Amino acid sequence: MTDTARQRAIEPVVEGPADRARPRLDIARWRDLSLVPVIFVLGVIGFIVSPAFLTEDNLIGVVQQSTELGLLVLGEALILISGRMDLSLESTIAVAPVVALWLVLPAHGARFEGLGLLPVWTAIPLCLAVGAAIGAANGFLMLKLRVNGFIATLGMLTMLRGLQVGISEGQSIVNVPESFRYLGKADWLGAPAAVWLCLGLYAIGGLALAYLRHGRALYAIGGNPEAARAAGIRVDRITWIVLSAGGLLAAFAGVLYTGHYGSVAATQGNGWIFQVFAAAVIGGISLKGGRGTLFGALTGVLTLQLVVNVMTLGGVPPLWNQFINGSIIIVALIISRYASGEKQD
Amino acid sequence: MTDTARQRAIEPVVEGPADRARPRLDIARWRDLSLVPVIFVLGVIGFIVSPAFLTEDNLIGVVQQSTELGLLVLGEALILISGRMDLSLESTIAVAPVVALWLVLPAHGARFEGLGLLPVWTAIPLCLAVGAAIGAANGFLMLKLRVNGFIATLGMLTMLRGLQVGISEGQSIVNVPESFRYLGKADWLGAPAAVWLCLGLYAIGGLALAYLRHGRALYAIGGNPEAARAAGIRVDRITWIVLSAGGLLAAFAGVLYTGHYGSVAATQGNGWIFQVFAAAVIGGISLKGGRGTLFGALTGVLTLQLVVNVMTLGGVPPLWNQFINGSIIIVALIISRYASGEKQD
Amino acid sequence: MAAVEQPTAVRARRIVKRFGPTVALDRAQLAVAPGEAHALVGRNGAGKSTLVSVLTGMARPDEGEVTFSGEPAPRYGDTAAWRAKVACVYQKSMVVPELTVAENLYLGRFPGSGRIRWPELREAARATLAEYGVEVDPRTRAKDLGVEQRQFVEIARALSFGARLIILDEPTAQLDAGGIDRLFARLAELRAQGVAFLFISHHLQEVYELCDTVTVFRDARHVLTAPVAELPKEDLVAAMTGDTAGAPGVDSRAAVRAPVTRRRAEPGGEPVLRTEGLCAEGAFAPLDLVVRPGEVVGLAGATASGNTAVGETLVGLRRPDGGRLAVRGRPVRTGSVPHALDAGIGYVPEDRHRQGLVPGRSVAENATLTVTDQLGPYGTVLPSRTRAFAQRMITSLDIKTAGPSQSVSGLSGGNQQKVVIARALAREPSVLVAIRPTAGVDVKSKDALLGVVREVAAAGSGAVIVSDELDDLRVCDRVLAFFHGRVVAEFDSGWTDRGLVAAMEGIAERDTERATERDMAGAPGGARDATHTGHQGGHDGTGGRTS
Amino acid sequence: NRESDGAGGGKVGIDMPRTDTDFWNSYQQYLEKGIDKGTVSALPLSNSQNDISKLVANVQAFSDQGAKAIVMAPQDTGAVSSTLERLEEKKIPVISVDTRPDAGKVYMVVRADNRAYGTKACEYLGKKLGGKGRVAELQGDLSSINGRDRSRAFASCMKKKYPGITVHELPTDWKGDVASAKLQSLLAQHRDIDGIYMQAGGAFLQPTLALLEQKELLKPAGSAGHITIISNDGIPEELDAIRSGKIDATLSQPADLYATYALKYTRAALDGKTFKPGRTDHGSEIVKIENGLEDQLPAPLVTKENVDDPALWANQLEKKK
Ligand SMILES: Nc1ncnc2c1ncn2[C@@H]1O[C@H](COP(=O)(O)OP(=O)(O)OP(=O)(O)O)[C@@H](O)[C@H]1O
Ligand SMILES: Nc1ncnc2c1ncn2[C@@H]1O[C@H](COP(=O)(O)OP(=O)(O)OP(=O)(O)O)[C@@H](O)[C@H]1O
Ligand SMILES: [Mg+2]
Ligand SMILES: [Mg+2]
Repeated sequence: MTDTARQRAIEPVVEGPADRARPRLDIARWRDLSLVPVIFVLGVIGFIVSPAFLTEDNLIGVVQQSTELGLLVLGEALILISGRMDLSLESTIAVAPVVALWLVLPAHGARFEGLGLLPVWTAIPLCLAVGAAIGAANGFLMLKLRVNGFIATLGMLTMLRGLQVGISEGQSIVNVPESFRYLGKADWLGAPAAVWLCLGLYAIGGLALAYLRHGRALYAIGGNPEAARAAGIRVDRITWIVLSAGGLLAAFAGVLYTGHYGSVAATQGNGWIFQVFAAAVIGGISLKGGRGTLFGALTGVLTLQLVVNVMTLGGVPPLWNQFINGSIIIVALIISRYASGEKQD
Repeated sequence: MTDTARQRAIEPVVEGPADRARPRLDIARWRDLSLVPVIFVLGVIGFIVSPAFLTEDNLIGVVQQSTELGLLVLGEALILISGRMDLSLESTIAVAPVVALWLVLPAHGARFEGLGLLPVWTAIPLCLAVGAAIGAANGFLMLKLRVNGFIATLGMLTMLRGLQVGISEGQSIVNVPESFRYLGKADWLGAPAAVWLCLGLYAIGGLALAYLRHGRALYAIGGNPEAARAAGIRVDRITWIVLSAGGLLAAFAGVLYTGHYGSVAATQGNGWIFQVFAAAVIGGISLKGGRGTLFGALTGVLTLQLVVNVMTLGGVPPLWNQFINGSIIIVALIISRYASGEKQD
Repeated sequence: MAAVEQPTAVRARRIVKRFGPTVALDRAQLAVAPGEAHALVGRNGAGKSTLVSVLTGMARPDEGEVTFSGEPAPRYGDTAAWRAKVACVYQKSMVVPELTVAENLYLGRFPGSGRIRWPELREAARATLAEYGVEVDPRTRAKDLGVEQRQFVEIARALSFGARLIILDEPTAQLDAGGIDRLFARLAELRAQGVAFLFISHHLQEVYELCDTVTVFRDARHVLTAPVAELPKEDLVAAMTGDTAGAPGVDSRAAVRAPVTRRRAEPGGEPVLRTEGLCAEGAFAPLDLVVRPGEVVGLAGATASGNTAVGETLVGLRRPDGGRLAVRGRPVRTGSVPHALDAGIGYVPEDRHRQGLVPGRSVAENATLTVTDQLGPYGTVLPSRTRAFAQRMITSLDIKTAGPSQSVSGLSGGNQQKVVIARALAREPSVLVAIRPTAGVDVKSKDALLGVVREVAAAGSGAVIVSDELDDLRVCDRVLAFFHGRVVAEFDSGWTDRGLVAAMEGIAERDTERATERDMAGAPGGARDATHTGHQGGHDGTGGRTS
Repeated sequence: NRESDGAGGGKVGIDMPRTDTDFWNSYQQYLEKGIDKGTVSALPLSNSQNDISKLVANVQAFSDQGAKAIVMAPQDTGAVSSTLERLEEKKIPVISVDTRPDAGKVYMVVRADNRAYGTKACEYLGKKLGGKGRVAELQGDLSSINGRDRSRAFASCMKKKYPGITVHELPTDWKGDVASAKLQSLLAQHRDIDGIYMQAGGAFLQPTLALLEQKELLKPAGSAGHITIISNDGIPEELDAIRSGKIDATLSQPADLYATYALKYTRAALDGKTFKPGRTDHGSEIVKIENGLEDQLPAPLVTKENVDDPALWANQLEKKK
């Protein structure tokens, strides 16, 4: 039977199967590393423009300045991976500390007058709780009322910023208790505590996404929520938790920010959300969900911060600062796109 | 495998329920009207807080204030419908007039010194050309280099704003030629020319989207680019045209803005892009592409502007202004979600 | 190659197409004569769909050339020009979900110039679809359509624009029997007008029925082209699989078939699945269903008969309006997938793209999505175990993939389906609920997959197959036929195609009439009676067995 | 580049708070002039784009490059405190321009008193309107200290001295289009506005004039129905508007003095000089503040009478061109 079949074949099969399916295991890994060449190029430029670039002081400075943005990006990355977005993180970083301090600071005696309802040591837990509650409120809007997440969190952003202005009367809060400032300004083992904390949280997050079932579930939820649901993943519940975690991380970023800069700035986080998205997306996280790693997001943060650092060291004229900043971002994007060899969309 | 298809189908099928999807005929229409109740509620509130609300002066004022934002939203809506996004519109509205004026204004004699290369009457065409060129550049980044559109246009936003600051040295340009200002300040038939122009462009856009094959193609491209390509639609070319049209509309908004406010402000359009997205999305345009109408987008713009108007008339205390603004947006979103009866995502 | 070229509608020569390291087409060739109905067959991942993309201008081949009627093909990227030469129904859904049916039908080629006249267009769309027996309002959005209706929209689009060459990539995979019949009738008309077809299907019977010539691809290469009439089915299968003298293929089929005739559900065993009065308003009437260990129960029904809804309710995707559900005697909370899963209900969804796969994630991750709790201690998921687990699945289901870490998006359609089945089997379910489990799966794999279902049953679990494919239902011990949400008949394993099809289409044959009437009368016990009597062997005559 | 080695004592780091306003651009031009003259030798200027975290990053980069003194204009006065502490540890003196940091040691604050702006504007309007009428106040951003100081001083002065005047506070985030929209709404409600206080002429002047023109409310000063307008900043366009009678007055925020004295005090700091509270030689007064000293530069009220005074920074600017 087969013989006749062979005969009828117009052309005989000449060669055995070629290298038909050599595993290209690591394309996903490559994508995560696509900013590494960019960082390298920035490093070389930094080294050329100023000898100060490679000093320990400068590099630690860059990393420390990245911590608060980094934590926001961490939260946003988790949210984006699970297919949602939260713009309000930019306000949470400010309003959570303000609310916490408002509850704990004494009602009289300083420029900013709180309610003095709770002991001072509760400030940090309160702040984190406020952050988580904001995330949960976003979750309520998106998951229960099923309204559009972009607008809901944009409304939240405005509302929370307004709440902060209302409570603080637009002032920075300077009389921050020492306990609240500690984490943002302490040094541990020769580097700022904030750096260790931020790296630690990234590591925990990265490990959870790679090795925990609930972490891995985020990719499924972001990639195809219906398939995730059909596979028995509690999509809504996990999304809700992720949104709360995002708020919590933003609140924690607020604690570090407050310690780092010595006060709750009135404009704390103002306009950061673009940076947050930029860092996440340039680091390989998809706005459509289900794709990206925290390592990539971290390289995104460092890239953005290095650009600022190198430009400052290079003495770019202030008037053209922004222009060059934008150009570098576009060039970095193109480099990373060709380094990863993948089309983006 | 012994059965035959013939056997399987013995007789013509008595087709199942034909009404499987009949009842929801006009849901798309409803969705476009979902902000109408919101506008109505805002109107009632406006009427209650101040008798001035319903005066012709006030209402025309609201519409006029909406024109520049409205044109940006028109451009962004087209781009979003075809499944892309362009953040740089917020800079285009300022940089296009600046570049145009830089090319036409005399090199000496005024505070802002141009190059005086071209006659003054070319200012408006030049401005529009610059806008279209910026859109085309975005198209090049997204369609040829295939980099991520969000970051590419975010980089563009920063770069163009920087270009504007660089050229204008951060100043507002006050010595704008009268021809350039005319459209933004003239009155035609008792209403500002800008209002007629804006409504006209919306009408043209709306009709094109509804009745022209290239207009319809935007929905196909945004809804499923692969299917559009398979159907013989020139996806890349049309996307490119839409991006350029978006830039052009933003530049035209810049012309109107300049006339309306009397100068090219240094901060023209600063921070508008959020408003643009908010108006588009609250008006029913999907960030994921392929969905929404220009009528919806227009109601979105009016809603946002009415909120500001009503709050001003109501004399909201300045400290709580932003808070209330945010809350109203969230409430409006919830109302429109229930008015349309559709879950959003 | 022949020295003298016959005129061809389309000819592809020495096409090479690579996806990264995967060679999807290796110097493949194909020629379709004008007016010919040409079949293209091959196992999953043989490169059929890739060739279709090349022939329709959707993919640029790395090497090789395509000609239409002897002229070179249009420039790559100018899809509009390609559309003038060839129309196509792709394997992947190519509708725009947000647009209306009418618009999807005329996508990219609105008639006339100037403005679009919607009312006329809708009327034309309604008429066109009516030819295929699809009665939907043309203003419905495509995403609100059922799978089959959506498929017909795509078919109608390809067929209705006067192309002289039409490519159909597994058009029947989503259609029920009636639909296939209507499609074939239409194709016959077009053939009479001299239109050429390239037809891809895993239902070899359809190939014999429809086509003149068949081309077989295997492992990215062209293997054989022959007149259908001269090629017995065994040879065709052998050419596809590369086996000598058809031995393993036949063996595996025998292995699958054997239990069908041999096995009997042992009566008296504690049922693995039992429903009492399970009902969903507007979808299906109260249903009492009992599945015993070792038993495979088929829920047969055409489009919108409610059988799919039953399946989705069993797995917790739909919340029923009433009734109870128990697995191995333990009640299961309805309407919750995690509870159903924990209780031991495995699920193969109907639409793998919508509910089955997470695109962009690896095969391993997709295959282990339901068992992440078993891949490591303390809620961890160890990559080594994941890989090992996935590798086992790949081997046992014969999934053609570059490895566990390949992205599922890069698999061929049939292999994607296998990944979805792997996902359901991963938990070793007590009951496997599979909706059209073999959609788009090649002959050999189909037998293998159904064999797997039988094995699951043989190991003491139960299985429910929701399908209208007789091949799927053939492995069942018992088949319930649904019509308009009700069980209208129950068949024991010895059913004939004719009887089952008749029941599915609501045409009560003599023997099924009684059951139907009883059910329609709304006696709550009707379905239960049928079930009870059914599993005892159908001796009392309620089973729709025709003789 | 710009650095000149005329004077010894090491380099100075200078941060621009932003470059997208006339005011700060003029400031930068004066700074560069001063540096060219060799008052100090500076590292390349940086720009913190109105973002405190960028400011901190820039300052850190300066100190990494060995800056011996730092000139900054922190737009958030709270959040620089820990940076100031760090700089104090490193013994780097800081000259703060335009704003007074809430905490943290500064060598000298060089600024005009923003409260004085608010009060002067209130007094001018109060006098012009005769203590009654209706005034619109185009506020800045409530979370900027300068805006807040102006608003508060204006409000408390109005309340105390001119209770007969109704004030409508319109927060605008320093945005001209927002100001125009809100003013337009207010005009629809109350066409009888008698006065306007613009907290930033740079942002609000043109939009306001364009709106009033459109509404035919722009009557020359002195004629009936004229709306009394006082602005703030002292940019050239404001002076033009005063000359042509479109607006009545402005408070000239001395960009030139900011730059000149910022550099002078930097020089002094590098040379190890110290200052004491008291009147200065340039018509201002140094006052003691919690964390250092503040030189409160004069902010002259510019009206039709003194609009051509060559001492005004905007007039010098025009000469330069
Ligand atoms: N986009 C892609 N990226 C990577 N690999 C791909 C891609 N598309 C197809 N392949 C690979 O090319 C090979 C051929 O796939 P193709 O879809 O043509 O198979 P097929 O014959 O149509 O199979 P089926 O019958 O299952 O539809 C498969 O090995 C598949 O994994
Ligand atoms: N979400 C829903 N809302 C309202 N009615 C529905 C819904 N889903 C299904 N139905 C109705 O329930 C009936 C059975 O639907 P079901 O999905 O079970 O059909 P089916 O046999 O699976 O059809 P198909 O093969 O097209 O998927 C149909 O009449 C359908 O109109
Ligand atoms: Mg295929
Ligand atoms: Mg079905």
